Amino acid sequence: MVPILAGVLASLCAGWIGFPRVIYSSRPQPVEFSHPIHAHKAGMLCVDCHAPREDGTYAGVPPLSRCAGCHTANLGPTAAEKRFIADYVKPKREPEWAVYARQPENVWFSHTPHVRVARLPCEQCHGDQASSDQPRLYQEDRISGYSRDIWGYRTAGGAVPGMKMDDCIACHRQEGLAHSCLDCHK
Amino acid sequence: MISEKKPGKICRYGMAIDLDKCTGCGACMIACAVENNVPPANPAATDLTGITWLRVFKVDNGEEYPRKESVYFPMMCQQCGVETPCYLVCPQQAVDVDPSTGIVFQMPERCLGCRYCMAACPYHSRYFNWWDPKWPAGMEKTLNPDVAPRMRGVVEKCNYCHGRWHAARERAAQAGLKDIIPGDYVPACVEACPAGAIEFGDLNDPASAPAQAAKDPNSFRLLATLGTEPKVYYRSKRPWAKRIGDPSQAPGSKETSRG
Amino acid sequence: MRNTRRNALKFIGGAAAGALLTPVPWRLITDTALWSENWPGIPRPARGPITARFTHCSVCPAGCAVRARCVGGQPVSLAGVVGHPLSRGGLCAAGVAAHQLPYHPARLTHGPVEAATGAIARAAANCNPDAVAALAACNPADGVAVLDLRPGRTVSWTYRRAMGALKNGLYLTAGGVFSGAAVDLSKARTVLSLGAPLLDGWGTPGNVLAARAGFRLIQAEAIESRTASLADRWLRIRPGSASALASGIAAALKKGSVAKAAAATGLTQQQIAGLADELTQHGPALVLPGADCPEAWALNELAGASGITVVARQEAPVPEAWNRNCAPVTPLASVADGSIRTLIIDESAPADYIPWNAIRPKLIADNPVVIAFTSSPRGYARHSLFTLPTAVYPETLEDIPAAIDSPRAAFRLAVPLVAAPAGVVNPAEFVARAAGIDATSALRERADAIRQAGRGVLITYADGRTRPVAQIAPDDFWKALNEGGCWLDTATRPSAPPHLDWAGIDVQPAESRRWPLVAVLAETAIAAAPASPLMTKLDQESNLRLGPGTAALHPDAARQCGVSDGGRAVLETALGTCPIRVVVDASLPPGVVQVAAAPETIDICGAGARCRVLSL
Amino acid sequence: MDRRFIPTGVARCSTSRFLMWLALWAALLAFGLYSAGLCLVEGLNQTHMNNRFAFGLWIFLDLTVIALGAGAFFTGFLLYILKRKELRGVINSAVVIGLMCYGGAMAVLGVDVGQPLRAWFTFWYPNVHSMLTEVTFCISCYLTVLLIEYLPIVLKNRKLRQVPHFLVFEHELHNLVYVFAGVGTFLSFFHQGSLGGLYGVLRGRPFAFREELGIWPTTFFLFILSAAAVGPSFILLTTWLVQKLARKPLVRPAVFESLGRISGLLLAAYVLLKTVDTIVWLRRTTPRSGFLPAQYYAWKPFGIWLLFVEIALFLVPMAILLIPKLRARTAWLVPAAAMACCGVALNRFVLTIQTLALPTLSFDRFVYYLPSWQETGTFLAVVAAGVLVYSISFRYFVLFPEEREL
Repeated sequence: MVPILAGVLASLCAGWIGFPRVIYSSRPQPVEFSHPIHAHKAGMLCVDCHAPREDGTYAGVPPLSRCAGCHTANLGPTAAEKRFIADYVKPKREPEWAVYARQPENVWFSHTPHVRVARLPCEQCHGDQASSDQPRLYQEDRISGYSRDIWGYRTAGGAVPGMKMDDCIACHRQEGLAHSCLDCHK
Repeated sequence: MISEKKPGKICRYGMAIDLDKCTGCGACMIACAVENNVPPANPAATDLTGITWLRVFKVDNGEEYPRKESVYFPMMCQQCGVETPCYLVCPQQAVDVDPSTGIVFQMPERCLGCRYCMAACPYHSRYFNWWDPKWPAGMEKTLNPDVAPRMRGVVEKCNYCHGRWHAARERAAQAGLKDIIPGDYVPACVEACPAGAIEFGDLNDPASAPAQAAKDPNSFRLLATLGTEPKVYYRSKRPWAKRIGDPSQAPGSKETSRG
Repeated sequence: MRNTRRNALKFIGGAAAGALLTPVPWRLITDTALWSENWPGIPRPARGPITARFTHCSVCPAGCAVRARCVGGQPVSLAGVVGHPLSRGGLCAAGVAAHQLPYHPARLTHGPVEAATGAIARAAANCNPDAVAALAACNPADGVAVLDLRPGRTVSWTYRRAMGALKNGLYLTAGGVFSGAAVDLSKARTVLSLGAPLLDGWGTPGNVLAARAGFRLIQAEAIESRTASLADRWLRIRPGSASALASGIAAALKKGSVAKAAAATGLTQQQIAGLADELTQHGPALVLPGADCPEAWALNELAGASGITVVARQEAPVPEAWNRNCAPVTPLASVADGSIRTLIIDESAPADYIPWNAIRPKLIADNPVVIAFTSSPRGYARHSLFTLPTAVYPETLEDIPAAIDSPRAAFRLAVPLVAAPAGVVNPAEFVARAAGIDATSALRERADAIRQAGRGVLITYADGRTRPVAQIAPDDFWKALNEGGCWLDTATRPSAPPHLDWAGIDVQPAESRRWPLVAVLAETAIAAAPASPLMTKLDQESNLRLGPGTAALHPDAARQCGVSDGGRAVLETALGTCPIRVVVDASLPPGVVQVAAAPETIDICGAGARCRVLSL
Repeated sequence: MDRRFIPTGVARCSTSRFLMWLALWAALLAFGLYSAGLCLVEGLNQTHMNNRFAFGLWIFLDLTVIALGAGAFFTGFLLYILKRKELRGVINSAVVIGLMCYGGAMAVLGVDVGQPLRAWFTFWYPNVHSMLTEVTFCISCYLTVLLIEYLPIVLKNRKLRQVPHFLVFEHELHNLVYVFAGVGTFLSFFHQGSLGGLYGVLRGRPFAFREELGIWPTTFFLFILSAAAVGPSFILLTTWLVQKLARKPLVRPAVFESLGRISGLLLAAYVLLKTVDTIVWLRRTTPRSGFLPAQYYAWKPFGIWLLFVEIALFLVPMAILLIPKLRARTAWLVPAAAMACCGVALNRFVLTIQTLALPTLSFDRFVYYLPSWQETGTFLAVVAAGVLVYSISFRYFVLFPEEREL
């Protein structure tokens, strides 16, 4: 009996503790960007950088030009900024940001109805980024290639609300907006 | 479908196709492929293994010259309204019917490629990806971001350019509206037809072209007797052409000519 | 616990059982299923701001107005401009997918420049003008000529100026009966088409369809072509007897005998006489000759259509300076044989392909220099010594003159929607520099000249407005043309086209044993340039059209030739052979082989050529 | 040298001969697996199926082998539920055959779908309207049942019996055999039916579409009946074949007799109902859908003759099997059984292939289809695997308990 129990225990540990660590590959964001500094110190708003296009669609991660607008030279003493100027601003190289919320290709998502019509605050889906002093590790499922935010277990401590299909459906159901899979799938 | 709850406007999108106007130029077929990211044919593909969500056939009255007459016949998914054959047979809900638009939709990512739906479809308007989709180098730049490319081994079909429906909904949202602005949503084939032979609209709106066509004595539907309530109406003034939709003509024993 | 085999087995068994209580197996099957959503090879469409841009399609001379849906600046789909006075919102199948042409696998991006042949080779490589100039000047006896397949463009004027500047430079066009003439379908009540593909890409498709309701169409043709099947009346004549029919009608109009024509065409004398009557009684009439009977154009004069449905082609104003010292327009046919040493063929703007056997005799016999400007290896690149790759639509900036079915002059631009690849050559620049003239701002000069003339209106697509040109500042005019606009001349009093003498018609030779079949070219509208790879939807994945390299035969004819459906065969005419794939089509008459038009096939079988099909 | 494994009291051929026999089929299996591999790696473009012939040889194979494999459940049903003791002599053999047929069918289905990695979606997101969902659930369940039924046969092996645990386990299983037989019967009835329903529900294919009894088209019940009728015939046939190959009697003649009679009786019932169904289909269902029965047989080679051949292939064996005099004579019995099997095969062929071949649109054309070598290879793999497993089972396990006494 003992060896059997030992086996069960072993795979339980491996499956519940080890596996979640193994299944994801993690990589840091290219730049040690601090939202609080920009939000509080520089007193900027989300839309100052994450401005939607005039048609309300999301314009994507702000391009280097947006940063270079202020960061022509070091604004602060931090080493992170020195590196940012040296590695990206000077050589005019776009930082290869990893997008936590990038949805699968077959999902049709537009910010317009969510922001313009439903008037959802950014935090509701993206979480309170303004307080994250250090960008989270970007975690990607090794097999399916999807970001952990949109596919997989809740991220550490559930600080970030999930962006999985279930989360979308839950809200759409609540709002009585759900017709069929075709609402969001393309 | 996720819920029976149907907020907002309920539409039943349909088409009215005037066979007397169609010149068989094929612009609709190309526009369809461009819009929906359908790849060019694999070198080994034939008209039986290719992917043409919309296909134009040449149909004649079986007579000899000088009595011979022909029409060009655009065929796409007929968007069956009730007893939708493909929807009923799909084992894992890869086919969905949107109750708010009546559009029958294939979800490639859910499809396991059993092709039961193809066996069920009386119109042969469902297509299987026999090969991996391939575009010539660089041509993938011209893909439409509103439509997801499919992978090998799944079924696909016309969905009234559902990407355009999404886009129209987004434009409505820009104007702060919940419902699509009428006339703002038009499939690619309708837009492309230089002869204006294909019209698109909401069958629930009596003023729309399809709704009018439904009342027109010159219009008919393909295999209407099967009782699947297809939502594509064809129209022709030629008496023989009106019988195209009648299945009892089906042996079509005449030697079919190249379109 | 002792370390025995049994214990090990127990442990493994327990582990296996325990694993089922962990997410591992379930997560793995889910992940592999998800992996199949984006396994290697599935492209990811780029995202970006969605905008609409306007241009004009330069794939054929029609120059339809185009609205391009762009994602991040890259056009992803094309559509017509609704309500456009010329193209009426229409686009043909080839035009709808033309934004994919830059990525055509067969496209030439760096020409096979022959390094051995010294000067011109370098000229090609780095576009060095002196080389060409030197080459042209080297031997005063021999000439240098430019063959312009699409005359009337600003580029054409550049060529004329360049050739005028060069010593014995020649500016050549295809010539032919249509040159200098235009038709007004809106005025026609009866249209007699002798095999012309009127409803299959002829003229400006949108315009033809818009006018279609206004006229009765009679199609005299051997096969049930697309136009024949859509015509109000289809007269099935013997293959290759269109000229005979034309002469018969001419005779009938002159109250002569039609017996000979009736015999040749297989129609009754009454039918031919009836056609003549229809032309005169249900006028205004219009006669459109097919490729195999151009002289039938003269019937229009006999039928009194001149000045009504058939008018002189109008051209947009050009700067005064250009008219001074510019080479005259010389039809290719009128050039003496063996007189051209250096021939520059501009195939960058596709138009009707002139068979090589019509060009070759004009060149000097021994090693002539032929320079082809093209993006396709299929056309003159096969015959040229040097092939210089050019930009393709929608990379080019060029103007498109009014099409044959526009009685009014027009000026519109095909503007670049995507950047041309490095290494392509601009033909106009090349020739201009060779001749030592400056044509870099020719288009702008032309636009200003039009603006100065002050005639006509400007139609802007973004706002759908129509304004008299006189009210617009030159800069705004130029800007509007570039952002999607079109200049349209005010309706001028139509003048009669150049008179065409009635040529006596030689009826096709009777059937010969050697050449049992008559070749009929199909799909001529998109023959000139390679179309988008997506055209497989029309010919390979459906049988709506005849695919490139295919030829259709009646089952009996196929049986006689010993070929079967889908089989490989060789098409042979007096001029040569080319490989074909056979399609068996019961709707064709037995005496005909319907050949997909392409440079290769046009080279060996002109219209109505006798031929045979040999199985492999 | 493998004597230790061969059951006591039975004679088997020499090891070398046995290995040669295995090698033969193993080679075929290898070729088949290669073909199947091609279809999985390169995709289904390796087959000659197309958008019109969405299904081909494989679906025909699935429907046929599953119909023939019905012998397994039905014999079990007769033996354990209806207590027909004489069938104890073939039950083991029947189980193995059933296992092969169903295993093969499942394997081929795995190759037949375009995205095998997603096959399990059917269990997770089932569409309750779909007959295919029913089929998938039932077949996979019944396959498990068959495996469990197969286990005791394996454990009875001379060598394995020496492990006490196995002996106990085998005994426990044996007590439960009635339960399994019951469950198996239920499942089998159900999926034989849903396999019939698979085509009977195709409203868009009037050639296959049938009126509904309750929520199921008539083909649902016809398939159950035909499978039950032909199953015993197939057992009979295979047993006779094995006897020929083994060159010795394996069961009492009474078993053949009884199998034949059962088959005959059920065939009679089937023919009766099939006739009624065919008439309703031609006189009512078809006209309702706007088609003319004549159209179904307007296309060569699928002429009306096919219908008559099908009828004959059921009528003739029925007659033979119902006449005791003829039934008693192997020369009549075995061919009759064979005919019945061909009959059910043809019936499945007509419903799958002819249904897809017939055009539904007036401008449609008739499409021909011949399987590619990859398809055929995969098909042969199933046969080869079946023969291999059966041969091994026959050599080392007791498939015919009465063999010793004979």
